[in-house]
Amino acid sequence: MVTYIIRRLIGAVLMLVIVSMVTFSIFFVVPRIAGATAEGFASRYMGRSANAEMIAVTAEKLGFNDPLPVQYGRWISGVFVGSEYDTGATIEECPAPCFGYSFIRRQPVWPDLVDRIPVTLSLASGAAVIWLLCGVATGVLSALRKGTVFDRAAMSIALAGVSLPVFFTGIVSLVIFSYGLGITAPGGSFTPFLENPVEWAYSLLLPWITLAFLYAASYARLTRAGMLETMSEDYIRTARAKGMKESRVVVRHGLRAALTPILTIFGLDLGLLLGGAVLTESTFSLKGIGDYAVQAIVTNDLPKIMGVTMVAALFVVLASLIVDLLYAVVDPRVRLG
Amino acid sequence: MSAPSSFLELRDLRIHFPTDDGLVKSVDGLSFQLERGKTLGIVGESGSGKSVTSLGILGLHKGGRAKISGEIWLDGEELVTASADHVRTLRGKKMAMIFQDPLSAMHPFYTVGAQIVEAYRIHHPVSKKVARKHAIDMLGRVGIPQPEKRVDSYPHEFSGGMRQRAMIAMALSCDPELLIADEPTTALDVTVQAQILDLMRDLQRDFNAALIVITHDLGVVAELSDDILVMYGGKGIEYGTAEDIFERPEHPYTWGLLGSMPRLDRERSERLLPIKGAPPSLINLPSGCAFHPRCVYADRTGGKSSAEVPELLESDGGHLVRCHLPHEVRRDIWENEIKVNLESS
Amino acid sequence: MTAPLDAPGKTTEVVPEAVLAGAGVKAVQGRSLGQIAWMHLKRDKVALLGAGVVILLIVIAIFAPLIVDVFGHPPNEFHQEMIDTSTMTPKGGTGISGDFLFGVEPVNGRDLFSRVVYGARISLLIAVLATMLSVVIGTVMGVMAGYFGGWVDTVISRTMDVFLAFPLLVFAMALVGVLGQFEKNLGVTGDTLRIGLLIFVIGFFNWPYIGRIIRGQTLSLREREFVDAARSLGARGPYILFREILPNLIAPILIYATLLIPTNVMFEAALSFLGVGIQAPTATWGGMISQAVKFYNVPHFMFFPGMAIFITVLAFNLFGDGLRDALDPKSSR
Amino acid sequence: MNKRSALAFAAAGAALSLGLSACGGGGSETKSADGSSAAPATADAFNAGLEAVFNPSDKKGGVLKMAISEDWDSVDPGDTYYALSWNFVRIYGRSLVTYTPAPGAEGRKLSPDLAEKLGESSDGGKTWTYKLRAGLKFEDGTPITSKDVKYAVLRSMDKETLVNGPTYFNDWLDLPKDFKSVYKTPDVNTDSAIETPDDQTIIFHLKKAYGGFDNFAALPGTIPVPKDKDTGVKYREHVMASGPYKFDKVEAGKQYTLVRNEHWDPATDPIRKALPDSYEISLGVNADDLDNRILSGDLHIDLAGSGVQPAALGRVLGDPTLKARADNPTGARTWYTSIVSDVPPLDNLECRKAVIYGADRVGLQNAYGGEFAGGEIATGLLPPSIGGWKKLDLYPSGTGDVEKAKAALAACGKPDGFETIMSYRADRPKEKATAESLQQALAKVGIKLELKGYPTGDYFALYAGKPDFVKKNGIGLAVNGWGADWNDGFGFMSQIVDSRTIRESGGNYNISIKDKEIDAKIDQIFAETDVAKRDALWGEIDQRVMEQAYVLPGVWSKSVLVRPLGVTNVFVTGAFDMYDYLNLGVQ
Repeated sequence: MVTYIIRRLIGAVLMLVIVSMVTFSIFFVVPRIAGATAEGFASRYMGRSANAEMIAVTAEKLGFNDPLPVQYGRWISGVFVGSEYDTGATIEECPAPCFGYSFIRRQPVWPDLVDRIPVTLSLASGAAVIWLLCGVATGVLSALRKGTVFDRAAMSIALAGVSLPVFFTGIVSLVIFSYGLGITAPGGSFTPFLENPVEWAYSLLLPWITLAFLYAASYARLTRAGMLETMSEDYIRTARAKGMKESRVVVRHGLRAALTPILTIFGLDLGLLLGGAVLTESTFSLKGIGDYAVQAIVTNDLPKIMGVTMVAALFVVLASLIVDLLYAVVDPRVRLG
Repeated sequence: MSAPSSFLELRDLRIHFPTDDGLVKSVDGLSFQLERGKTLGIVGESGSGKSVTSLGILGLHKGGRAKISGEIWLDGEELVTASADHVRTLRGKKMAMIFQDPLSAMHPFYTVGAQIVEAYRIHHPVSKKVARKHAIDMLGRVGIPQPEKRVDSYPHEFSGGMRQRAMIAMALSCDPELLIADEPTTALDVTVQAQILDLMRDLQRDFNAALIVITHDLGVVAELSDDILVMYGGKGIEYGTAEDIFERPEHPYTWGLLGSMPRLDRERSERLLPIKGAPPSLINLPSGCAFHPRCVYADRTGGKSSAEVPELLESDGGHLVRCHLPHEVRRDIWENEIKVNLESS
Repeated sequence: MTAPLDAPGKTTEVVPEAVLAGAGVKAVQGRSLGQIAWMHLKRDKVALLGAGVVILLIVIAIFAPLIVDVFGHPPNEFHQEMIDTSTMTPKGGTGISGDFLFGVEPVNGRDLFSRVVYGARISLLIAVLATMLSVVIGTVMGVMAGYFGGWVDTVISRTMDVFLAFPLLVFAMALVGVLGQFEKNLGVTGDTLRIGLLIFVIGFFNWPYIGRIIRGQTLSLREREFVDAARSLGARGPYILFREILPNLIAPILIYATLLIPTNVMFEAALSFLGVGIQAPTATWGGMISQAVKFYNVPHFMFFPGMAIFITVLAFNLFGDGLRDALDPKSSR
Repeated sequence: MNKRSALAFAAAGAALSLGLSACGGGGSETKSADGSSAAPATADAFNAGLEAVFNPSDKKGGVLKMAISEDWDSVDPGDTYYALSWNFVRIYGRSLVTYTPAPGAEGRKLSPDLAEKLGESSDGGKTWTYKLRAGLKFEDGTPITSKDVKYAVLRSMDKETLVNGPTYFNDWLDLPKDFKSVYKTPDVNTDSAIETPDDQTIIFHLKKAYGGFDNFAALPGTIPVPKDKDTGVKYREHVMASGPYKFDKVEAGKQYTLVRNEHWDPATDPIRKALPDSYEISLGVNADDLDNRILSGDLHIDLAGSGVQPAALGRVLGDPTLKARADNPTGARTWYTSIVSDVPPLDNLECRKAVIYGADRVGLQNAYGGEFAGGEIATGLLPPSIGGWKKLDLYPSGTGDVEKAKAALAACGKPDGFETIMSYRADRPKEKATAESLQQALAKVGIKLELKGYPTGDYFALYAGKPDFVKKNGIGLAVNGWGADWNDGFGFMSQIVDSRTIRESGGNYNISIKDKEIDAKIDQIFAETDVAKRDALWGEIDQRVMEQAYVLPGVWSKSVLVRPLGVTNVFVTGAFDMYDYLNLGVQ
């Protein structure tokens, strides 16, 4: 078990290194290949009054002329030891973890992310609870009542659910429930949980439901499939042959096995969401990680884009790590390999 | 319907499954008796309905899509009409089952011990401790070394043989009076097979349970059985004592099975009298005798084979055969055509 | 549902082995895949409906100009006369009429029907081609990983993990942005460039999902009797690969390709919605919805493109599910 | 550059009537220094806030709630170039002179703020002297001296650190060669540019004469900054208030709150009422939600001042009671399309004309938002509210004149039309609509446009404003827009018609006008001291621009603003053509 954990940890770290390299090369190497110049990068960080010489200076100052490995190294070292940026009058500290420094907004990226994480976290976790409960419950029931009206209805709704783009359902619900009926909070509202839990829930209700609907739908389908699969297993028959009550068979023997793979998927989904529920956030104009990413891209603020990509990747890698470990706990067979 | 004297009796049991493609008659009019301490071997190719029968006896088809008719009498109780819940209480306690391929038949997430404990506590309101204790000596009894350690291992940590022993331990944990073993040895290699068979023989003696061994391998039943039922296409086609079946088999299909029976002095794959063709589809059985398309001697029945379904008739002393060939003819073919071949090799 | 589209990860609901069994049926019964599939499919009315709609959509996409010719107006043609110049919304709310089946856009009065119809072109073109790209890369990688195993497997598998760790949508957006700026150096321009970019980005980032499945399939196929048999008969690697393994991969490939298309339709819509899709004035469903957001006081503007996406994705999903059930005896109908 | 408003289009410009008043010389003239109009309006009516102070009052107290859907460049007076910001900054910062808080054209008149009176020029307009009032203090109680003003101006010129602000001082002040910036070369003597003989006096020295220097003195750049409190770009995190309010909470991109600055002495400040006890500004509010909240009254001001979103527009204009709460100013801002005169075949005058003839001017108006939210169809570059404006009638302003266009094409030697590329800011729906409209209209005359959207942030720096990019990519048409930095010909035109302002490195707003004759006229203007003559010359330049068809004018922007409920002294100032944020109060 221990060796297993260690192996996975090393794997996760390696993964992050590679992700960082790829990210870096996509935003710095690819444009170079496509024909961008150091000045091109630099002029992005200059006011409209910048002249060629000033741009050149900045390009030098920001080290866009250095060889790419050097630039990569600088970027990475910033994450661990932090880095400094010349803001004119003073030298701007970007303490570790320095996931880059936006020269457009003149702010380190990390603090921005830190104060956006609560939003995304609230959105994702809330939705997760809803979809996990609804989705799995529906899935199990459909599986057990396979072929009944309930099953068919539930599965039809689920299929519809996975076929609706979240930004569409989001806007429609916003227009109907917020702008129309005025019973839910308008787009863009968010109250920190600690400030006022009730407000918090109220402001996020609509995004939660919208997001959860999509996932619940797909989880219902997954759970149902998994459940049917499991309930046809030999060990279920064995359990019945022991004279076990059916309810117990389903819960203790069926569910446990059926839900294990769901756990994996859930972990990864959550990881990805924490990296930014891009569509939901931009639909409900919630100032979360995803929205931050979009803003960064629109304003073409490379340090932001890279920072947010890395953080998002970090979430995914962590999630999959945790999932793997959990899996090892749930399924004894994994522990060996 | 009157309660029979025998411990287990099936009367004209029919288990049919309606499917999109039509009615699957997995078991179609099966009858037999079995006494305590006796062993019945049910033999047949896959799809002959033998496994369905065993699950049917355990009542595992109840509440499913299956259409069940006929009677199953267990120790004076009729199970087909009995409530599902009542049958459940009998399951595991009065009648238990040993499945083939214990790896998939045991839950991968729970320790072997836990699964035995579970089986025990369903029917005995005892503490986990007591149950665990019981589980350990059950494991001991089925010959698992250091049971107190192995009790906490997971199925995948056991060898195939060990696993099957554990499986048996689980089945016997509530000392059932009827034990059904479905292909108990097919998943195992030859030497282990032997051990397991011995084990089962011994255990049956100790427990004095009625044992049904289901297999496609006559070798296995040869080892264990007092009586043997040969099934084909959901019907019993020959029934008799082990001696009847091995010394005086009368059904061409049985001959085929004997012919394909592995012997120490023969290559496993080598077949003397291969049964040509594949098992019939249970949806639309061949007209008349279900076996006739594969039967070498069908032509000797004057077309009866394909015309009408043969009855299961007594040929001599409790030896029943379902075949259109006249008794003498069958005798004759066995003595002069088959037997000689079997021995000559 | 691509992971980063705030949607469940590309989690397949099919158990590879099950599909394999489907393929296995072929090996055993010598019935052609098509026959089996059809045998089941023709019983599955819903799937047939899905297939029907899919075909219809493809026809619409192909003959868009004709259809628009008959039922509408050129998709980019302005109809200012339909617009109330103070509020910029269609006169009488939607402008729906026999002449404008879905009404008109605010501001410029373009025929919504025509634009939705033309939207199908972009949507399907990108979704299908991107899917093909993913399938090709995914299959090659998957088979290599599964068949050769060892370090090849390790390298490819890790690569797939890396891909799966990326916030796909953000990445796609950024990439389209980054590359889009250097068209001159890329040699192509306009829609061609954009469509190409989108196909590349979507296709290229989706291959691992297929790759994983194919790898799994190949792994278990390698161990199957008929492969052993072939090997024992002295068959060489290539033979086994192409005659024994690939044919048995057709089933899963078909299924996942079909199920990946709707995902990519969503993906394209999302990118267009976020403004990094095809450029104006070319009509895309996602793009129309993002415009419609500003005009939520004229809901028909977002309704029709929204429904278009819904129906398309639904149809492909229905068909995909049906296909899976058909090719996969174990799965539930 | 154009004083941008956040994301959406800035509403700059004065009231409808100013079209006339500019020639007729001013609108409602009766006023007092504090800007309250003689004819106060209290009854709701469409445009009630254009020419009069709506709901005037001197009641103090309350919280004024402002919001904006996006962030703006900076609250640092030396680092900002947004109209809304120049309007808003006056709440906490005081420049040497500023715009009189009064409705309409009156709002464009300058009043002394820190200074006792407007600038005194000597040396033929090359030297400008201001005397500061007595008793001025920063929020920390330290007195405000001319040194602080000088420092503020100098620091605002460091475009590597404070990249956002205007460059007028850089271009005009007579600085020593060896001066780089207050940060790099703090010890270089800069008296040749700005002298501060004593703590009350500040003297500016220009390279060449300029009669309108007071307009420079009104720039936020002259809002004093204490040297020891300057943290370069970080100064935005704590700006030292010189006005009646100081920052309390500063959460960049999220919210600001301002509270009273007890060291501000009303005696030193004749123009500010300082009514509310505090201001609450929330950023990043969903734009539609923002409109709804203003309409419902639980929010007061959309800081962007650029008018309501399309969805709300429908509601407001559709509902008489709501419409009665709306004001519809025309801005000193023109939305137009640059016709790049050195990208073939547009290097040929006739081909350029063909574009203008072919364009559907009504279509363009609609693209920009229609008659109310868009603006009135522009016939020239210069907007009506600017001195020297005269109605030009060189081209038809209907839905496009195919015959004339075809004729022009023939004259250009391209009878079958030609192909070119049109750029626009991708995330600006109205500019996208403009490009689409032009594409449609010109297709009718055989001119085929390929549309290219570029990210707004880099539009001028890397794309349309970068000459070599424009040539390399053959961009013949570029959607563009410009608002006056202040309402005179210089404030509007200098950055967009003078070919000598064009920098190869990019970031140019003048994309298409490279005309020796115009450059000559501009030099003439700088030499000219008489305002009327100067204005006349700007008018001629405007004429020349249209004759040479360097631009296709779209609209003189208008916007639909909604007057807040329960707010006093609401009026549209001609200086920014949005509500004047200086003297708003809460009932």
